[in-house]
Parts: sequence; C-alpha cells; structure tokens
Amino acid sequence: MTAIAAELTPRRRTWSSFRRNPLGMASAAVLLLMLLIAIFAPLIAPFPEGYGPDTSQPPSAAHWFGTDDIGQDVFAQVVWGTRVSMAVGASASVLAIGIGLLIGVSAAYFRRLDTPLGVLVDLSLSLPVLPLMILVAALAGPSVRTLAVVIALFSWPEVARVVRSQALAIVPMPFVSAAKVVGGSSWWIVRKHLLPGVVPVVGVSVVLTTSRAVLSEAGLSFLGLGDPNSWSWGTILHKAQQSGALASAWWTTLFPSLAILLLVLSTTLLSVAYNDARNHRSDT
Amino acid sequence: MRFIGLRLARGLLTLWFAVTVTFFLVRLLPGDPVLAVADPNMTEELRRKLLADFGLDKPLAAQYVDYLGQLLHGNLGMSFRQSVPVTTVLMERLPWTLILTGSAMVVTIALGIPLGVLAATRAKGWLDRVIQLTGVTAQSLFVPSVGIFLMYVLGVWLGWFPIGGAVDLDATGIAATVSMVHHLVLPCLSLVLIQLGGYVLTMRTTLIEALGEDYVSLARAKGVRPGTVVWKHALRNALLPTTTIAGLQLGTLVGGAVLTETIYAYPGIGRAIYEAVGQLDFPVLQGAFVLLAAAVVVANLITDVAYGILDPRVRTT
Amino acid sequence: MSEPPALEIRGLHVTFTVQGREIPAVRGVDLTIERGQTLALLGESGSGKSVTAKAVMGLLDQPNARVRCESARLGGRDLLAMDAEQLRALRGSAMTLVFQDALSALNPVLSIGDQIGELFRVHRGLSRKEARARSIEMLDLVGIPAAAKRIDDYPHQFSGGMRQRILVAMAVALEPDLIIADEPTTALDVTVQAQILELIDRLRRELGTAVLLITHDLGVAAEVSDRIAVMYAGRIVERGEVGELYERPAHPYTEALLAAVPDLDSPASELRAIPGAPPSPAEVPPGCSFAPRCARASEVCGRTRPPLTVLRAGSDRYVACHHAEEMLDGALT
Amino acid sequence: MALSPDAAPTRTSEQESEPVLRAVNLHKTYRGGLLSRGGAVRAVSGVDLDLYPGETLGIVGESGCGKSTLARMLVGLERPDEGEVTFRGRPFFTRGGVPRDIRRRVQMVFQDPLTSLNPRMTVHDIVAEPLRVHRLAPNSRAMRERVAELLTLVGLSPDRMSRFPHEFSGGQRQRIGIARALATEPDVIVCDEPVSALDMSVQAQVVNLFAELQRTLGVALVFIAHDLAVVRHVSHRVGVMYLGRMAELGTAAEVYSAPAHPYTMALLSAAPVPKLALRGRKRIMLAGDPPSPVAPPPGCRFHTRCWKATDRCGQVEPAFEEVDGHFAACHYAERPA
Amino acid sequence: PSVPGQSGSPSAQQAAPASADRLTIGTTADVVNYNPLVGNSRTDSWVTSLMYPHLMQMDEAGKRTPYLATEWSYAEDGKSATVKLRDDMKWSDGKPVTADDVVFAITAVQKEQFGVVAGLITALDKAEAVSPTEVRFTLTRPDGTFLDNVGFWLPIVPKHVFEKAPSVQKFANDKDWVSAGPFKLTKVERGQRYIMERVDDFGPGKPTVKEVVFRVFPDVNTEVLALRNGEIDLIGNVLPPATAAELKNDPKVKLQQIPSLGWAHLQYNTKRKPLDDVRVRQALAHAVDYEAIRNIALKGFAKSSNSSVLTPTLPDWTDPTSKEYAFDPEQSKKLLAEAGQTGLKLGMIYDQADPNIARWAPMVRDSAKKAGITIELQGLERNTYLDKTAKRDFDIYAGSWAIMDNPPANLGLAFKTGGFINYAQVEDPKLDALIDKAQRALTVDEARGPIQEAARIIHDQVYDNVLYVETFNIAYSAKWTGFKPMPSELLSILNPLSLASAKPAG
Ligand SMILES: Nc1ncnc2c1ncn2[C@@H]1O[C@H](COP(=O)(O)OP(=O)(O)OP(=O)(O)O)[C@@H](O)[C@H]1O
Ligand SMILES: Nc1ncnc2c1ncn2[C@@H]1O[C@H](COP(=O)(O)OP(=O)(O)OP(=O)(O)O)[C@@H](O)[C@H]1O
Ligand SMILES: [Mg+2]
Ligand SMILES: [Mg+2]
Repeated sequence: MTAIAAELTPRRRTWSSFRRNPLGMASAAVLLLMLLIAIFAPLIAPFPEGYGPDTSQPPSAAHWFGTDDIGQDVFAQVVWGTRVSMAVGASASVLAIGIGLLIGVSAAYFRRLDTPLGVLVDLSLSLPVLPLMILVAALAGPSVRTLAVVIALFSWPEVARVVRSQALAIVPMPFVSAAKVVGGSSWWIVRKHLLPGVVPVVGVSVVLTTSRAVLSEAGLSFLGLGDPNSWSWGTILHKAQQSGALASAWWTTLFPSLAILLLVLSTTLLSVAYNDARNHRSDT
Repeated sequence: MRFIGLRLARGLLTLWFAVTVTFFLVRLLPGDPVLAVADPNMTEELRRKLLADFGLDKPLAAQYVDYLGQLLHGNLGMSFRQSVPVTTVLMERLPWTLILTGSAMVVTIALGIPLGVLAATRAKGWLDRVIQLTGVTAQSLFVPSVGIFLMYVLGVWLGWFPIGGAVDLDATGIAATVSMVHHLVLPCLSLVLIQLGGYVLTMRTTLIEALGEDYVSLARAKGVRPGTVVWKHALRNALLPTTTIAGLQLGTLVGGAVLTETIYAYPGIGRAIYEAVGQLDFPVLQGAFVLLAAAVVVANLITDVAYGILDPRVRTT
Repeated sequence: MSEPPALEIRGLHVTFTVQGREIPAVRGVDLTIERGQTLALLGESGSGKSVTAKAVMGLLDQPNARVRCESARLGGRDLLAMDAEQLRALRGSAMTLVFQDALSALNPVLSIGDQIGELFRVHRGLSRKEARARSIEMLDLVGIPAAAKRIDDYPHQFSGGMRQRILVAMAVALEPDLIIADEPTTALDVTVQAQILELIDRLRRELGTAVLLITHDLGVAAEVSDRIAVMYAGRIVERGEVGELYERPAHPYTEALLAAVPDLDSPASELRAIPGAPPSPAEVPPGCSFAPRCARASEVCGRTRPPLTVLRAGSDRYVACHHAEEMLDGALT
Repeated sequence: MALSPDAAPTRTSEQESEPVLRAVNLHKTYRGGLLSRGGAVRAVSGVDLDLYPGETLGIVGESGCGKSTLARMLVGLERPDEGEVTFRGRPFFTRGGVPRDIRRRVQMVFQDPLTSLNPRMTVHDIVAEPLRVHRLAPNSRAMRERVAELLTLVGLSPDRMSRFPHEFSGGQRQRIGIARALATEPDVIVCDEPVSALDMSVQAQVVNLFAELQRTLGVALVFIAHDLAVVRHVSHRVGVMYLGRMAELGTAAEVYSAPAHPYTMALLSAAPVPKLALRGRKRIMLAGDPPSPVAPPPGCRFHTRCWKATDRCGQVEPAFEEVDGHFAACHYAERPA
Repeated sequence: PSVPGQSGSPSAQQAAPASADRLTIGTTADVVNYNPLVGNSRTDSWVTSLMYPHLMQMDEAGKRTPYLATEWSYAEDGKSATVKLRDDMKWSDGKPVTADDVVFAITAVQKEQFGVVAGLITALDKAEAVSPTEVRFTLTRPDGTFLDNVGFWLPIVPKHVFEKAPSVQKFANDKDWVSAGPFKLTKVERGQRYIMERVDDFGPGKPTVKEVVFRVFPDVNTEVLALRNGEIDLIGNVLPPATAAELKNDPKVKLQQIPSLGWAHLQYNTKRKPLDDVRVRQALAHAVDYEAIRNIALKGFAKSSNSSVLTPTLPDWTDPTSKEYAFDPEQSKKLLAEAGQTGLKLGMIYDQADPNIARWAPMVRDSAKKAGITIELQGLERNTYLDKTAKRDFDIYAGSWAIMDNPPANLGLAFKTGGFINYAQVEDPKLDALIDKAQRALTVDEARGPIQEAARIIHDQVYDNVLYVETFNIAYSAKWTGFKPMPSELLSILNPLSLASAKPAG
C-alpha cells in the first residue's frame, strides 16, 4: 500500500475519490445552492411580511409555492427560512463542536479529567431539552441566537464522545510521545497534535450536528418556541399547523418540509460520502 | 466486580447530578406555578397558602434538601396540578411510551441490522446505494411533516389506520391487542423511519470495516462459507458501535418522543412532560427527569453488559 | 518424482485498480513446490509476496483486483477449472495460510475452540463435540499447555507466541497438501520464533506437506528452506536451491540483499545498503526493474527486460539478469 | 557517507569516567485500568545502568521484557515508581516534571518510523518542532536553515522538507525521526528498536547513519533492538534483559563470545543466521512460554525455563554481579577462568 | 361513532349511520382537575360541567337561563338575593340536590378563597338554605352582578362528599364521582379518553345519547382529521378560521357558529412612557388595520365591536354610537408628531401558542410600520407570557378575553384602579366611579347608562383597543343534530343541556 499512498496525499486522494461519488457531489451542489439562496435571499424574494388578498392560494406562476392563510408568499418564506435554518444549523454546530472538541480532547488527554467529564456527558445526554429551551428562551427571549445556543448545548455531548474516542486513539501514538520528548507542554501537544488529529472526524461531526440542529430548530419552532420575528422552516410549519391548514393547504407544509429534507439529506449524504472517500479500504 | 461497583457509583453520581441540576432548572422556569393551578384572581393570602401547600415558600436550599429526603424514600411528591402522586401520573403514561418507543426500537434494530449487512456486503453496488439513500432520506424526515402525511394518506384517504390514540374504546381481550397494534402502526412507523438510517449506516460502515479485517480473510482462508463469514465472523465484531447507539437510545426510551406523541395523540410520557412544562407542575417534571436520568444510567449499565457479552475482551470476571 | 508437485503456478498476474489506475502488483510469477519441500519467498517490502500468497489461496476476489493465471495446479487438481464453491472447499483443507499478524488474524470475539473447530465442522462435517475434541488435540500438538482448559479462551488471553501457534494449528489441522506461511514470525522474538519454525518444520517432515514460507529474514530462510525464490517488483528474479543461491547469488539484487545483513562474526565492517528505492509498482521501468539501483547495470538492462531463464541447462537455478554469468564468474574468482 | 571500515565502533579506553546518564534501581509497574482483568504488570523491576559519553549501549531481550518501558523512563516519558534517572548527576524527575534543559539534552528515536511522525505535519514542521518548543531559532528563516542543515546531516535532501512523512520511504522516515532527535543537539539519544520495522537494506542505511553520527557528533546512544546481529554491530556494550531485569551486561565482544547468563546463551543460539554452515546447529530450545510479568516467578526469574536451574534458583534471587566490567545475574554464571 | 363490539375498519364506521349509543367528542387536553371548584381550564370544564350543575345557563344573547335554579331575584335594597331550585335533580348516589349543596359550595369558596368565583363574590356576607329548594344570600352592599356571577360560574358540588375532605380546595375528587349532570363519568384512560354514561333521571329531561366519550388529541388539526375519518362526532375546540373556511364545503361536517363572549384586543401599558400619552395610544389605535385582521387573519369569522368594550354579543349593553378607530397611518403620524414622538419603538407580547393572535400579531406589526412605528414581536411561551402580564412587564399586550359575560363586573376587574386584570394599569377616578355605580344597580336598565359612559371613556382614552369579537365555528358530524348552542367556547354546543338534547340526524 505504501507505494501507492506515496503518490497522492491522503487529502487529494480523498478528494479524488469523493469526486467520483455522484451522490456526494450532488449533495455538495445542493448545499452550495442553499448557501447561495441563504446569502442572496434579499435578491431572490422580498422579506415575507404584511398581508395580502390572495390568501391560501395554491402554487401558481405568481406564487411559486402558493400563499399562506394571510396571503404571504410561501416561496419568500422558504427562501428567508433557508437563511435562519442554515444560520442556526451552522452556528449551533460550530458552538457544539467547539465545546465538544475542548471537552473530548481534554477527557482523552488528561486522564484525571476523564471520569468527571464522562459524568458531565452522561448528564447532558439525560437532560430534557424542552424545559431548558423554554427556560433559555424565557430568560433571553426567543431569538435565533437563543435557539442556536440551546441546540448547541444539547449537541456537544455527542461531539465530545466522538472526539474523545478519536483522541484516545491518538494519545498513545508514538508521535505524541515524540512531542513530549522534545519538550512540548501538554497545551502544545493538544494544540499541535491532538486537535489537528481529530479534525477529520469532526468534519463529519460538523455536518451531522448541523443537520440535527436544523431538525431541532424546526422542531422547537414547530412547538412554538421559535423566534417570531424571523422566518425559519419550522416557523412556517408551525404557522401552517396553527392555522389548521396542515392537511388542506398542502403547499404550506410541503415546501418547507421538502427544504428541511433536502438540507438534512444533503448534509448527511455529504458526510457519508466524505467518510467513504476517506476510507480508502473500500476504494474501487 | 469492582468494575460493576465503580460503574454503579458513577451511575449514582450521574443520577444525583441530574436530580440537582433539574431541580434548580425547573425552579428557574418563568411563571408562577400557583398561577397555573388556581385562578389568577386570587388573594395574597390564598397565594401564600398555596405556596405553603406546594412547599414553595421555603428557601430553595431547604426545598432541595426536602426533595432529596423524599426521593430517598422513593417519594416523588404530589402533582401540583392534579393533586395525585407523581408516580401515578407517570406510571399511567410510561407503559404507552414504552410500547411505542420500545416497539419502534425493536423494529428498527430488526430491520436496520439486516439492511446494513445487505448494504455492506454489496458495498458500492446499486442495492447498497438504494439502501443508503433510503436510510439517509428517512433519517432526514421531519417528524410532524411525516406524521401528517402518513395520517392523511393512510388514515383519512385510505382509511387503513385510525387517527391518533392508542387503543379502541370497546376492544377487549384479543381485539384490544389488535386495536393496540392497529393504533401503533403509524406512530411506530414514523419513529422507525427516522431512526432506521442511523442503524443502517452505522452497521454498514462498521461491517465494511470488519470485512476488511485479517480475521475475515482468515475465515475465508479456512474455507468458511461466505454467509457464515459475514454473519458469524464479521457481524459480531461490527455490532459494538450499533450497541452503543442502541444503548443511547435505550436511555431515551422512557423519555418518549414528544413530537411523535404529539402528532399522533399518543398518550405517552413525552407529551406528559410537555404538558407539565406548560402547567409548571414542578413535581411531575422533576419526577419525570429523575426517571429519565435513571433510565440513562440503567441503559449505560445494560450497554456495558452487552459489550461484555459481545466482546470477550471487555469481560470483567 | 512421479508424484505431481504440491503446487504448480504458471504465469500468475495480479493487477489492482486504484482510482482508475492499474497497479500490476504481480507480473508473471511461476512457482513450483514439491511435496515435503519448503520454498522460501524472499524479497523487498512491497515486491508482491503477500499478494502472490493471497492469489494462490483465491482470496483476491475483491472488485478492484484482477487475477490472471496460465495454469494453477494443487497436487494435480486444476484450480482454474474449479468454481467458487469447490475452491472454498479446498481452502482450509488442502491449502492453508498462516497469517503474519496473529492478533489481528484471530477473531477476537470467538473462542479459540470455536475457531479451530470450525475447520472440522466445515470440511469434515464433525459435530460440535467432535470438533471440540479435535481442536484440543490440535492445541496439544502445537504445544499449548492445558489445552483442554484453554479451549474456551479467547485470543486476547493468549501470548503472542501462543496465538501464532494457534494459527499454525489451524493451518495444519486438516493435513493440507500446502501451507503458505506469510511472515509467520516477524512479530515474535527469536526464542519463540525458533519454536514456531521448528513446529512447521516438524509437520512438514512428518506429514509431507509442502510449505511456501514468505519471509524478510534471510536467516530464517537459510535455516528452514530447501529452495529459495527472490522477488523484486512483482517478479521472481532468482530461484534455486538454498545453498547454491546463498553461496553464489546470480542476481545483483540477491547479492545486495545478502550483503546488507549484519554479520555476527565481523561486526566492525560497515553494512552495505542498496542505494535508491524500489520502483513504484505503477510505473516500472521498461527494462530490468532493478537496473536503476544496480551497480552492474549496462545499457541493455535499461532497454530489455531479462527473462527468467535457467542458468545452466539441467540445473534448478533460474535467474533473470543480463549479467548473471558475470556475477557467477565474479563470485568464483 | 563514506566510512572506512576501521572506524567501526570499539570503545576507546580513554573514556570519560563520568556517566552522562545513570539509572539506579528503576522500577515500573503498570496498574491495571478499570477494564483490565489481571493485576499489575511489573514491566521493569530494578534496573541499573550507566551510559558514558560517546558510547553505544545495546539492549536486547525478548518481546515484553521491559525494554521500551526502560527506554521511556530513560527519556522521562514515564516516571519510575522507584529509583532515579540522573543526567550528569542531576535528577530527571523533579516536582515540576522533567527540567526543560534536560529534556533538550536527552532525545529518543522511536521504533515505528511512520507512527512516530505526525502524518499531518510536514517534514519541516516535524524537525522544527523541538526548535520551536525550545525557542532555538530566532526566526523562521533561521529555523528553515537549521532544518535544512539537520536533514542534510542525516542524508536527506532539504528541498523535500515541505512534504509529508508518508511520501518518504521507511529508511527516509527513520532519518526524519533522527533529524528531529538531533535538532536540540542532545548528549544522549535513546533508540527504541529503530530498525526493526525496516527492510534489510534500509536497516543497513540507518545503522550506518547512526555509526557516523556518533563518530562525528559524539552522542551517547542507547540502542534497543531484538536483532542480535544489529546490536552486535553497533554497540560497545550490550545489556540483556529478561522479564523486567537485566540478566547480563558487558562489552559486546564478551557478551557475544562468552555469554555468562544461560538466557543470553539461549538467545544467541536461537538467532537465525543466514549461513548454511550453521544449519541444523544445536539450538538451545527454551522450555515453555515466558512467564507472565503480572506474576513473575520468585527467585531467579529465568529459572522456570532454565536448563541449569536448581532449587536455589527458585528461592534466591541472584545478584547482578560484576567480574571485570561484565555483569551477570545468575548463580551459575559461566565466567571465563 | 363506533358501535360497541364493532371496532372494525374506520371506513365501515364511516358508512354506518349515527346511532344514539355513543357521541364521541374531541378535546385537546386531559382533565387536570376533577374538582370543579378548583379546575379552571376550559377542557376540564367540558367534562366537569356535565357532572356538576350550575345554577344558571346562558342563552345566545348572553342572558341567564334556568338550570338548577328556576327563579332568582334581589331584595328591594339590594342587600340580599334569593334563588329557587328545581326539586328533581339527584346526585348519582341517589341523594337529592338541595339548597345545602349550594350553600356548601359558595361557603367553601368564600372561606378558602379559591377559583374564579372567589373574586366574584366579594359582596357576599353569608349564604343560607331557607328550604331544601331555596337559598338566600346576604350581601354587604348592593351588587347587581352577584346573581349573574354566582349563577353562571359556581359549580354545585355534593356536600356530603366534598365535606369529608379537610380542605375542599385540596380535594382531588379523582375517583368514585358523585355527580348530578346529564352524564356521569364512568371510566378514565388518561391521555386517551373519558367515558361518560347517560343519567336516566336527569331533571331537565332524559338525554338521548347513551354514552359520551371525550377523546384527547394533540391539536385541532388531528381532531379535524379524526372528524373527517368518522372517529369523532364533535370537536370541542373552536376551529381555526382557515379550517372552518375549508370545512364549510364538506357535506359530512356541519359547522355551528356561535358568538364569543370575549374579545381580542391590544392593551397599552399606560404606566410606561410614551404610552402614558393618550395621543400616542390613539396613534397606535389608528395604526391597526382592523378590517384586514378580521377578513384575513380571521377569514371573516369576526365582528367589529366598534372599538367598544360593549360587544355585540351582549345586545342589552351595546352602545350604537361607538365608532371604530379608522386605520389611518397619516392620522397616526400626525398624532405622534403632536406628542413629539419620532421613531417610536415598542415591544408587543403575546402567547405564541394562541393561533389567532400569532397570526395577526405580525399584521399589527406590519400596519404599524406604515405609521412609522416599530413593533417588535415577543411571541412567548404561555407561562412566560402569563408571568409578564401579571407583572405588567410589557409595552403592548396582545391577547383576548374569553368570557366577559357581565359588563359591570368585568369592566371593574379590567379597568378599575388596581383591578385584577387591569393590564393597562388604568387609574381614572371618573371611570372608577362610573363602574361602581353600574355595579350597584340591580337591573340592566339601571346599569346601562353608567356602563356606556365608562365604555366611551375607555374608547376615547384607548384604555383598551378592541379588535374584534370572534365568531366561533364548532364542527360536528352531519350525522348529529339537536344541539343547543350557547355563546363562548366554554359552552358552545358542548354544554349539559345541549348534549342532553343531541340526537342522531334522520
Ligand atoms: N488491495 C490492494 N489494492 C491495491 N494495491 C494493493 C493491494 N494489496 C497489495 N497491493 C499492492 O501490491 C504490491 C505488493 O504488495 P504485497 O503485500 O504483496 O507486498 P509484500 O511483498 O508482501 O510486502 P511486505 O514484505 O511489506 O509484506 C504493493 O505495492 C501493494 O501496495
Ligand atoms: N501502558 C502500559 N500499561 C500496562 N502495561 C504496559 C504498558 N506498557 C507496557 N506494558 C507492559 O509492560 C511489559 C513490558 O513492556 P515493554 O513495552 O517495555 O516491553 P518491550 O521489551 O519493549 O517489548 P517489545 O519488544 O515487544 O517492544 C509488557 O508486559 C507490557 O504488556
Ligand atoms: Mg506481505
Ligand atoms: Mg518495545
């Protein structure tokens, strides 16, 4: 194997194997598209506000995704919802990964911290999301930021677990010992060796946490704990449900549901494809 | 033995921690439990009396000590709102939740493992792609959307399944069981859908990894039949991560599935918690959390034991 | 010898496809091992030794490997004419493989008794109980003390040497015609190594099994083998009876290899390393693969690949070098 | 790298009498973790050794006898349970860990050349790591130059320094590890099986490199290996370990030609030699498996497998006795008359 | 409706005609408290009001009608009141319902001070049973609202059961119910259903339906699906306007429209600057598009109350001269300029779980924007919302009152200084005096003058900004008929007398 590995760096190898996976590429394209939609939302559709005479219209040329029960354009809602949903997803996962990285690596490297941190992780996994969400929302007001923080608070334990298990595999590696022998401090080793080492796993984690965050955001908004001043896909669904039009005005639920599905699906597929690409054993 | 003792100690620590955190958390919730119970139009005296009745007039620390004391006696207190013991409130819901989440878990595992194996043994073939894609798609579904879709299509249009509820009123004996299953199908299906992907994908990944191991080559070199190679040699090694997922899930079983129970009007504990939050029924909430934490701790223990059964290297005796 | 050789392989090619590129790992290998003989396969890391072994065992059926062979006969049976099921029936009974890394080759979650017994159950159709009894015998045979007690233990409960012996036990359990041992002792220290080699050798003597021993260690090869084949970049470059080959290597690579070994008797001298690195299997030069590192390389070496030819008619020495004759002459003088 | 044959290592008599590294009565026991079944592993129990400037001390012994553990203690990666390691008379293990300047002076070369190099770092970063940690280079230019110098020193072309370790061959990787060890200009380098993962021909390259470095830089080496021939080739003195203890220690010539301890004899006899003449020679086959380090046998640790063992061996632990600078721990050591 | 013993496929159920055996009602929450004196949730009352009679019911115009009481009146001086009871009501254990029970219930509330009623009987001195069918209330001051309040709100409980509890208020009453309504509770499956059986000798007449089953659903959406699927016959909850609009065309479903007794409104915190300035409040009132809210958010299922707190539901009280504030952003801007306000920025709290308000809250924000006012929505979780309201911690409060059945009493609570639901924190002596006067009046005719005067002040001062009075839609299966509608979601067609008279159609 060595002779071949020598020809391509693992990164390039991963990339070239990734490139040949149509699902992975399609997912990446969809994500990119959604990102663009999120960034350029103001150019695509005006912010959905106000009310109009065309209430509960099915999709038409004027309103691609139809209108809701107060006459707002569902397409515009979905477009702007992309922004919030992706922002919450991304920021929650960044936060969760930050905390998870720190805790996971510490637990793996500082043996003494392992047990207390393990208890902390167990605890966090057994904590109920909903009351905490209500609590934070009440103390800080239901805003996109609050949502992100709360979701992050519930996602980090999983990241921490993954990171810890990966870091545990790195800690006994001779190159860590080598760094110690040349005089590197613990902080140095954590920074220069452990963190870069767990980054690839975290890459997958980011994607998965993001998709879970998107679903959580939708769920919380659906339960009425979202930010009323911005549009997210969960908010659209929540409003559709509140208006009692879930089943009849199918367009008010279908499109946001599809958007959620598409985003979560493509992020998940992306991580699967990335994982596959990284696993050179299953190369064909 | 020592290992079990340590695990147990750690479990108790986790439990205590959870009880403490949730105790204070619950009491930080905005709103006034007294308001949620009695008419807001009450006199100050009544208010004080109610607070005293609920034990909310003492300082937090004293309330906490009281609670711990009661908890040690297995007493979870009385529901503010319903004036019945918390245990009663929870035990009414727990069986339903366990039926729903438990059956979903069993079905998921029973489907997920074979599908994962199928995908892994045909890695990168079309069947693998189909299984993967289905799993991932199902996993990405948003519960309320699926719920409404399923209820509308299978319930209202086709009339195959009832809308909401857990069992028919008149059914007794076998008919009751049939009706229970009948009501279970849709909520269970949507839970299975969203969980299946996790199992399939994990199973697939770990099995592919295991199939590349030397001991699999050795089994083949020994002339073992291909099926036996997969199911006997590779699968058991690949089951550990799946066990981890299942263990994690096991711990959340008693917590119910708020969204699913809500959508399908299933009388589970998840909804009870959701309602108790709305009613600021501290004792019920607190009791539910103790139950959740205990379940997580027990599930961890079970997972460890399962690890030991699956992997002799972990065995402790 | 009227009997057919235990193993006879002609023109074995193995090509891997990695990312759309073809990697010919083995390119035309001929191997013949007589019954009761040991052939040691030497060669640099990555020269294709393990791949050859796996190809012979029929284990290379992953989608990215392509195996071609002109003829393959195992004790007279034509391996190429068999279907997958027939081949499977031969594996483990008529030909067996001893893996290099004993810890990863034993299934960690199955007991030793289960893993050995499986052979008897699959190939001999024995019952669970009978298979168990035979497994205990096998453990005894390879010198595991208190075999009956340890039969239900798991691999991690054995020491490295014991695990390796368990692998050997599996390889010899059904008295195969051929044992392929792929670096069976590299992970072990010399005392245990000696025990394992002794064991394989004893079984060869007693059962008349043919052994293909793959090794890095020239010392090991010298001690146990009858004949030696030296591989370089996917081909056999020299083959012959062990004594002759060690005394008078006819290929510069063989010579260099022998020279690089430190000598217990004359520690003072500098070790002689082979300059340069072996060619990547994907891009082997057109001529002799060793030419870029060879001190004797001449212009012809870079152009035409020397075929593996018999050195002297009637002898058993084969070599693939344009300068073989010079080498031998040089050695003589 | 032209090296005349006569420059081969033979320990000169005008050696400095002050050892650069000294280990006294080192003990190390690994206690089982939560999941481990058995008891504590007594990896090293009571090893003394001195390393003099400019010499190579070879250490051999079977797998699991505690060689790596000893090596790790000698470089301060592992704190001994008992005993002390001193560098030029200064203790290694202080309350605040190993003093930084001692860390600088004592370096290690690891067994597996690939895993001891962080696959995510370039060769430059790997070799520069000690320079960064000890702030030995004023700026990045100086650092590059120093790295280039080090790479040249070990025979690697400096223009490949921005590549990753996996792009190098085994021998080259091992050289990178050596370059890293040399970066701080150490006085001692402990090499834990630096060649056992390498091909014969690559092994030859690395062994030659060590010899030359020692000659030009004068570092003291501890050279751990299980290949007896290689150890013989590089060492001035050789120690033989068995089950956490030193069984024999003496000059290479003496240990190889006149082993005093039965274990050494068995080891030497078992080593395969690519000489047909020696084929079928009488090997000393040791009975049974090595005892478990969890419960080492009482008395002489080797007595369970020793053909010379008597009752005394099972009861009394032999002292590590010196005769003319040749130590052996055996009641029946074969000493030249 | 499913027939006992036949729990087959739902489609079979759909085909079958309704039988009088069972009426299934969809509700959205479990019964939290079976003690009617304590329980205060709407969904609880649906069940408990079938078990515990009230003295009076209400007709579609909000007027009190007899139930347990047959007659009632005040003494001349207004310092006492008498109520005559019917003599044919029995508790389910066979004991008759008597004046003692009424006295017990009101005295318990008076003594232990709990529930809605406690705040409504502050004028009560004592209650006594004159005869088994007559109760006399002695009052400390004349209070024309007393009988209406007690009659409508006070559930009558069996003394012989409730008196055994040390504290009536803490009596859970969660099993072995002794009740006196048209149906008695026989079986409870929490989270799923409540089964009630017909009471054959129900005083006002034997109910047609043998069994009433309440089934618990998470929300109206599912209830609608179940109704369409034939699994339930009646949805207790009010339909969201959009659903009602859609169900209108469903032949299998009938809609019953009933007026609300309350109204939806915005209240401005008059203790906060600049909302203490009436011009700012008026500017805000001009910045709401009332028409649009009624037509779009409520799909036309709402009536204007002409910005008056005297809604058209109670025609006895309404003031025909009241005019609705016009949606006029220019006027708003002018008023704001007069008040010296620029860039006005306010927060508006509301209960995110209330579907109607959640829908029009953004409309309020968006129309205010046209007048240059920024309103930031604070859609809150229910308890947070209640907490903030109780603490008067808001700029603008958006909400609705469910039942304002008696203007003199209700306006007192809502607008008198220190009034318990005086969210706007109005302190207006003139208003206080007018309301007091109306409360003392013993007849509507006497009270109407001062109340209309008070309502005009509330209108002009924008102490309350009434948006609309909702027209509730109650859906039931076309297989049923004979319901007696009453105003408000609390009564709708889900009240004892209505269910007692319900029968299968055709
Ligand atoms: N599954 C595979 N896919 C692609 N290439 C492979 C595969 N297996 C082996 N190779 C390549 O085939 C060549 C020969 O490998 P092989 O394992 O036979 O070497 P070897 O002689 O056994 O070396 P070593 O002494 O290190 O074990 C190597 O270049 C290796 O990279
Ligand atoms: N971190 C550790 N925890 C527990 N036991 C250990 C640890 N490291 C080593 N050991 C044990 O200590 C003993 C000595 O190990 P060490 O690695 O020093 O042996 P070695 O002589 O280097 O062997 P090898 O030649 O195989 O490298 C062994 O029994 C080993 O299992
Ligand atoms: Mg190999
Ligand atoms: Mg070692």
